[in-house]
Amino acid sequence: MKMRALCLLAAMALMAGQAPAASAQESPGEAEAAASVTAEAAADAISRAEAARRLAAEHRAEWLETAGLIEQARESAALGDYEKAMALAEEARQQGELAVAQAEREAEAWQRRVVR
Amino acid sequence: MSSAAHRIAAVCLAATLSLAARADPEQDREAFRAYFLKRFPDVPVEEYVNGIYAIDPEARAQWQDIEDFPPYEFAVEEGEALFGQPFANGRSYADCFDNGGVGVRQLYPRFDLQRGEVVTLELALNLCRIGNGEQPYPYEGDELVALSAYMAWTSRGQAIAVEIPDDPRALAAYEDGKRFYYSKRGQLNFACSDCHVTSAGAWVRADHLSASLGHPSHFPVYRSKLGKMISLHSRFYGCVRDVGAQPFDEQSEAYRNLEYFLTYMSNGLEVNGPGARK
Amino acid sequence: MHLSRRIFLHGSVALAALWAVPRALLASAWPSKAFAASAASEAMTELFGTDQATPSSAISLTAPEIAENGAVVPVSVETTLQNVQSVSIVVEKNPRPLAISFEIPAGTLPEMACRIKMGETSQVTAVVKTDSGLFSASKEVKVTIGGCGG
Amino acid sequence: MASKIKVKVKLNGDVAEVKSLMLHPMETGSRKDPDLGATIPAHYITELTFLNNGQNVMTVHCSTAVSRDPYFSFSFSGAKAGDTLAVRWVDNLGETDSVETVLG
Repeated sequence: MKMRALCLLAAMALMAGQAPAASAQESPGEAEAAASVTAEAAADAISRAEAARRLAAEHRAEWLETAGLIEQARESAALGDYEKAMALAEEARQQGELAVAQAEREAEAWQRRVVR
Repeated sequence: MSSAAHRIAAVCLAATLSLAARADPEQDREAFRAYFLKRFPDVPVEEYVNGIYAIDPEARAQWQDIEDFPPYEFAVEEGEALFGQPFANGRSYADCFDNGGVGVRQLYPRFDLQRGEVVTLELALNLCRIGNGEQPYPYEGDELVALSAYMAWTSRGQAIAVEIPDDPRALAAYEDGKRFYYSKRGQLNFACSDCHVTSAGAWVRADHLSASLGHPSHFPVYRSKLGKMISLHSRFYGCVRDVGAQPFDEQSEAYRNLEYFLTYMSNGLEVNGPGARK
Repeated sequence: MHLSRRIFLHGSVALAALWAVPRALLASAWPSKAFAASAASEAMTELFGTDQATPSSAISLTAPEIAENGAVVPVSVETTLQNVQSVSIVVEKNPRPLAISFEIPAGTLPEMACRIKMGETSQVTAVVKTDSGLFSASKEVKVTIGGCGG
Repeated sequence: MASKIKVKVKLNGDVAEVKSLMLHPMETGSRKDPDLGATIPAHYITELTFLNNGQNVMTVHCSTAVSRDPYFSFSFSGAKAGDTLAVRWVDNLGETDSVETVLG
């Protein structure tokens, strides 16, 4: 909360001119996600999100909120709100994928920052 | 070439290679130190063990006021009592450490050739317990942090002397910590170095970012914000969380290797733990 | 190795008798109404019967310009005023402005220090009560929102 | 249980400079438990007393605005080596802690 706001500010201040990690705001498909999201579709989205999260964790790159989003998605699904579950799972999946992409970038990029 | 010459050449080559590999962390350390000395020309090198208070005079006065009678004195006392308590088998922590565990903080973390991994002071304490038939302490608990506060206290003034033995596994652990330190992570896409090298001294809201040189010298610290002592790994946990990444557990391999690298960077500076921080 | 001088701690059994000294001989009771007051003037009135204190250059109030940490703000007060009976610290913008009150018996010097909490930037006032009235010194202490800390 | 009050005294002639630090949460009563979300009840030292050889040398009245693990310092005259300085606090829940220190 306070810390997130702080760190976002810090991110803007420090990283001016650099591309920040892509935000997970826009999830394609969310807009047109019809009211008719099925339980199966939601469950499928959740398992894809979980797979993406696990891959990120294997890269030691998992983001802070991903597991929480998946948890919320599960809760929504359990309450029958598949639309919400789908949206949350999609966001989590994107976070997982972005984290993996970040780790792959960093596999080489970190060396540029070493103090020499 | 004669076979003797071959032999000599081979020995020289091997020596050079081994030197090159071993000189690497040392070159890193020199460059790391030189970076901060150039960045903050008015700050004497021995001041870096004071963290942010080395470079923020306004905060420093208030910190000195607290250091005048610091809350960590209770933890040192508690740690001393725990340290002196024998195990059920009659042995004690003193039997597990060089010099009876007094004045040895500066040697940690060390690379344990038998275990093939970095052993931090906290891990060494728990290994000592396990080796003597006791349950290990939880890393988030108060006991290890009190023990480490006491051991740091008895080591105040000793120069940090982390060694990287001539073993590829040790160098790999160092390299892993170094990579962790310089890699961006989390939703905010920050590396440790983004804040504590590139932006050291810059503002984060109303705080200044501390320099990494000297970072591990003063742990564990009493954080007045939390009203308790925390370990270096708990601080790592907080930093990783703050950049929006899923933190690792205290004493995970990732953090032990990070501590190995980070402490090596501060070799030569004095141990001044435990410390007081906001 | 430099271990601190250890203060030898005696058991507190023998102390019980000491604490039995009638309270009236010690100091006034804890001023609950003054501490509960939500405005500085109200706290003053509860504590002293008036919210008027004369600003005095004989009081030296030391507090940081910018608090490094609002949870731990070092404050110290010293005065050359004579016959001081109490020194109180009032933080105007705190939800309950009266922070602390030192009751000073004869023989105790009017110089003290403590660490207090401040919720936001505020005027901090030391109120010194002597046998000839109420005197004060104030200073603004800025409280900012911390970063990652530590 | 050992006392959670620490006292350091420096004698300058007959003036004793007293510094004391004690462990206490000093809960304001308005803070929420970060895990449970429930409000943590107020728990704070209300009164702190210093007696030198049985004679009151300082009484401090505290509110919740005194920092956690409180620190106080003050000086009094008429002290000499061998005097016994006793410190005691009582909090809003009626708990107490005390310690004695011999000046020297």
